[in-house]
Amino acid sequence: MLMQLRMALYVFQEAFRSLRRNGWLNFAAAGTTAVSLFVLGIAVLLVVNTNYISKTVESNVEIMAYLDRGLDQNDLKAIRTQIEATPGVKEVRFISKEEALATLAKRFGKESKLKESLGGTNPLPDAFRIRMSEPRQVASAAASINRLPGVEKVRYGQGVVEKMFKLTAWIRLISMVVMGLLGVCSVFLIATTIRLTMFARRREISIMKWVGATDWFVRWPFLLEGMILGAAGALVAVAVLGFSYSALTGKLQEVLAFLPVVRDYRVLIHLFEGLFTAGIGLGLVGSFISVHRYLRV
Amino acid sequence: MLMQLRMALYVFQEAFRSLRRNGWLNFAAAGTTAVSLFVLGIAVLLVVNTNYISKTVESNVEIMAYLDRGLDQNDLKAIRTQIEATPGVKEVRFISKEEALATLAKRFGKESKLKESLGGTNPLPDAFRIRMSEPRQVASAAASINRLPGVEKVRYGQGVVEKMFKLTAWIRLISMVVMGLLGVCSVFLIATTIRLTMFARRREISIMKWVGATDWFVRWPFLLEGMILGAAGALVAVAVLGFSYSALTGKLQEVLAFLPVVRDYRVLIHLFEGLFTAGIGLGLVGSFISVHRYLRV
Amino acid sequence: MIQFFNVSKFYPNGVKALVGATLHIEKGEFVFLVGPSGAGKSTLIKLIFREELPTKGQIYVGGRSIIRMKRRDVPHLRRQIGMVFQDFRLLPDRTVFENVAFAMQVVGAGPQEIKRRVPEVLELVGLKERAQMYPRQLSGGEQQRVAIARALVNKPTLLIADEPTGNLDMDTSWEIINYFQEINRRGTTVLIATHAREIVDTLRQRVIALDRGRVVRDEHQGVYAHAT
Amino acid sequence: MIQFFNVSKFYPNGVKALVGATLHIEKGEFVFLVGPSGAGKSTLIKLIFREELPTKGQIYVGGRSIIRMKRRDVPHLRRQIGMVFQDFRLLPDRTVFENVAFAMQVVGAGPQEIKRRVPEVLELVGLKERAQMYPRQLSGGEQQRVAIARALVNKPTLLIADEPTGNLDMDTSWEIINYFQEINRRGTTVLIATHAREIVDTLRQRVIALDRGRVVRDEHQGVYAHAT
Ligand SMILES: Nc1ncnc2c1ncn2[C@@H]1O[C@H](COP(=O)(O)OP(=O)(O)OP(=O)(O)O)[C@@H](O)[C@H]1O
Ligand SMILES: Nc1ncnc2c1ncn2[C@@H]1O[C@H](COP(=O)(O)OP(=O)(O)OP(=O)(O)O)[C@@H](O)[C@H]1O
Ligand SMILES: [Mg+2]
Ligand SMILES: [Mg+2]
Repeated sequence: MLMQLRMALYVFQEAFRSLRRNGWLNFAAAGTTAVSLFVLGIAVLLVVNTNYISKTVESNVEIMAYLDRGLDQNDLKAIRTQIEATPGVKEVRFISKEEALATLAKRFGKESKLKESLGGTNPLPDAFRIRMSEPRQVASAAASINRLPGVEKVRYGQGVVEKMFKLTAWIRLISMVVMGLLGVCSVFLIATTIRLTMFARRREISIMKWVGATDWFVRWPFLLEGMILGAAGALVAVAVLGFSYSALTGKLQEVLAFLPVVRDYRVLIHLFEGLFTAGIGLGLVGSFISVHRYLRV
Repeated sequence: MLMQLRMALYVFQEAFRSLRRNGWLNFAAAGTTAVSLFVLGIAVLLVVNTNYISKTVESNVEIMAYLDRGLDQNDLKAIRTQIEATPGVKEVRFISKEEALATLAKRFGKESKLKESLGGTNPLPDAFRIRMSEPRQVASAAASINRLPGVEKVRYGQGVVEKMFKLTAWIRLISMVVMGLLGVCSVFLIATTIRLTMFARRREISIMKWVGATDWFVRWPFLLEGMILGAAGALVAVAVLGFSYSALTGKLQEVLAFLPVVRDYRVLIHLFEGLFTAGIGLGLVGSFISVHRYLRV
Repeated sequence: MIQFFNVSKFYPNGVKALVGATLHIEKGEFVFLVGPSGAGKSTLIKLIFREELPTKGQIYVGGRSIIRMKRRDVPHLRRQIGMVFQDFRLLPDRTVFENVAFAMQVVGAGPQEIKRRVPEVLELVGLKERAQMYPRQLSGGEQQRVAIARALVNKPTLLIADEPTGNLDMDTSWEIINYFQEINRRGTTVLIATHAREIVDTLRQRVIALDRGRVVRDEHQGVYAHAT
Repeated sequence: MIQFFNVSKFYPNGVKALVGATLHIEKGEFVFLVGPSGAGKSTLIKLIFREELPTKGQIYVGGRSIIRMKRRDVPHLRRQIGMVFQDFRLLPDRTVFENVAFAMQVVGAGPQEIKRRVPEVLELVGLKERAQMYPRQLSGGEQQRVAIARALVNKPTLLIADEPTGNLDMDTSWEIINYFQEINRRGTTVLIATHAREIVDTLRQRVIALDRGRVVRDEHQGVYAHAT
């Protein structure tokens, strides 16, 4: 018990002593960790946001179901119920032919006198406008709605929607790949730097072994040191990232209110937690592996 | 002359000797350079492409100029000439009211019998569709076209176009900022790694000075070594980047033919040249500065 | 305490540093290891210390085989041995005090014990006022004495010193050697590799002489060299 | 050759390594520098070599002031001096041959010259067969002899050796010292800091004794120490 306590005390003392005395090495390690995690954080934020934007864009896809003429209220109600029962449908809105004509007339401008020239007749059909909760099911939903009695025709921007899905899928893929690459790069950089700092201290490590220290006795302070440096780097990265992201998106939403950006603090805190953990973990694993190479004497 | 030659020979021998013998240090330095330039390259490619896409999207903006009724061919010609003379206009196309009606009818579907219900009258006006070579001038061009005699009304998606310009401006800004940050990070990482490798060899450097070597005698081989490592790292980065980018965009254009991506090889070669030069330069400057610190004995 | 049975050490580059060495050192002995530069003295010491493994032969230290020893038992072996390295091997980023204290921390000594014992040994080697300096700030002889202090601090059962007086003046050398003799009288086995002829010839202890990797002489009450 | 006028060296941590030293060493002299460990011998040598700058006083080497010397002239000073460092200072990633050759490359010697001269000096210190080994593969004495070979290779006008025989046996030490005497006879000024009483007492050359930073004795045909 006393031994354990003494050991813990020793480990902490040693780690902090070393942090104090190896200023420049520590700066390099913590700096690299900060920079790497910062880059990784940018990548993750890009992914999260492109994902979010893609999703928002996708969920704006709508299906127009044009109806046969001469349906009564009961028919409409029946059709509506059936549409609402279709999987993936979120919201159904009825658009009467009058509403449609008014919208059309507005598009031509007041001067075009569309209504007068039509002479009281309205060539447009009634319709339902359908929003999807699951945009990917738009094609199948449209097909099954089209088969309903009373539905004359269904439109959902065929072609364009498919293209859009492909595009968003690719954007997701590319941003994921970039994120993955940057992740690998971060790990490489941090591992390399820690190995270099250990390399600079390799003689120190072997002297400890020569004086009779066990592997763990040598290792523990280095591990703690690695963790602290990783944490420090991660903290800097998270702080800079958090600050600049909230400033940027704040400004962005002011100027471009329509653009969807992730401002959900739970998501961000999650991300920052992840980065922080990654920093500590990398510091720990990095020093473990690096110190290991120089313990074999 | 003999001395110079001898010196050059010495520098090359030393640099290659050191490259051979300091395997692990060299790998770290070249690896970091490769990773950093790779990340930077990704960032530059993202910027180049978002720029290119923004530009393509912007240049699709068009102005519809709706005309007064009852203009004859001469009037039309005069208006067209004036429109074409407006600064920033690239292309002008005449859209007759018949064409407009046909398009409209097609949108309602064959069954809607729009033309019949209109009873031969056509409420739509003639129009010019105008493409801009300089999309940013769309607002001013629209205003001056609107003032032309015979033009009833001008539409160009007011509001949406402004929003879009804002959006693309922001995307550009953000991607530039990200690129700038990654650039700074790359420089930091490469500089740190070179400093660490020099740190590991600091005793060697001072011993050389103690034996009577001049600063330049010590420095030259290190500089050459730094350049070679920088070049090696850059080469790896450029190769990986070039290969994966062309594979990716090739695939992308197959699947999403409508998406504009930069495939202009002159642009890419330019970028790769830049990265390569940056690698060599960073290696050179990095070793110059780092070796300098340990020369003062 | 130490047994070598027909031990050879060939380095990977072909140098035969030790060839068929057989020797026994009993507990409580005081032994000088002599021989010209490159004879294999440090190699022999490195083998005892398990810094190198022999190419051939068997080595026992304190009754345990060095060759069959598991990696995790090596620290325990080393803690029994107080070792003065020829190249000192001080920790560069620790003060004199911390360097000596480290050897105590390694065996699990408590802070009180360390605070008491370290100044004691530093006093002994005459470095009490240098306690807060770093190795690079010390003279060659001072560094050597720190290495000696570190070897003594845990009161080892076996003390090995590789050229412990190479950077010391005669007076200081004698002080150190006298102290080695004293701890030897208290039961510690002492093995000293040295070129200090005057000391070896005066003390007349057991002398093992190496030459080109071979044990060429092993005599009690020996001298540095026979007249040739 | 070397003039010290009232030179003092206080290290930043307050240690007074050298106090008011005044001494003159003429061209062609052979001088021993003696004194107990920590007396200031290495400090004095470091000042000549401009590894350290004095706190007070004036130093001339070869007629030029060390203090007023520009940074870019320091290499030229050092090239005139063949220096054997107490801690050897060999380049760890170069072989014995390359370490010695480096000192020649520094002064701009050609490859032919190097190929001829380096084996010559390695022969002299008895390390010809060790030419392709790295410092970490050498025994303590062998490393010291590489340092000596490097100091000799350029036939310097001033040879300074800091404890050059600390890791050498008597026979090898004498060989080295004899060679130092020989090059001294050919005109090279020699300054040796040493604890090797036997050698100093036998040669009876000029002896400068330091104690706690002060020059306490400076006599021609001196000995290591007077009976106290
Ligand atoms: N790691 C190594 N690799 C190759 N050869 C080595 C190695 N270590 C020592 N040697 C060689 O083994 C021989 C014996 O070396 P050792 O260090 O045992 O000599 P020593 O008796 O201690 O000499 P000294 O008195 O000079 O210290 C030397 O010739 C040396 O060159
Ligand atoms: N860089 C330094 N910083 C502080 N003090 C130092 C430094 N170098 C040497 N000293 C101190 O100066 C004093 C003289 O040191 P110096 O190396 O000149 O002694 P020396 O005569 O060469 O001794 P030795 O025979 O043991 O090598 C010593 O007490 C030492 O602790
Ligand atoms: Mg030895
Ligand atoms: Mg000294």
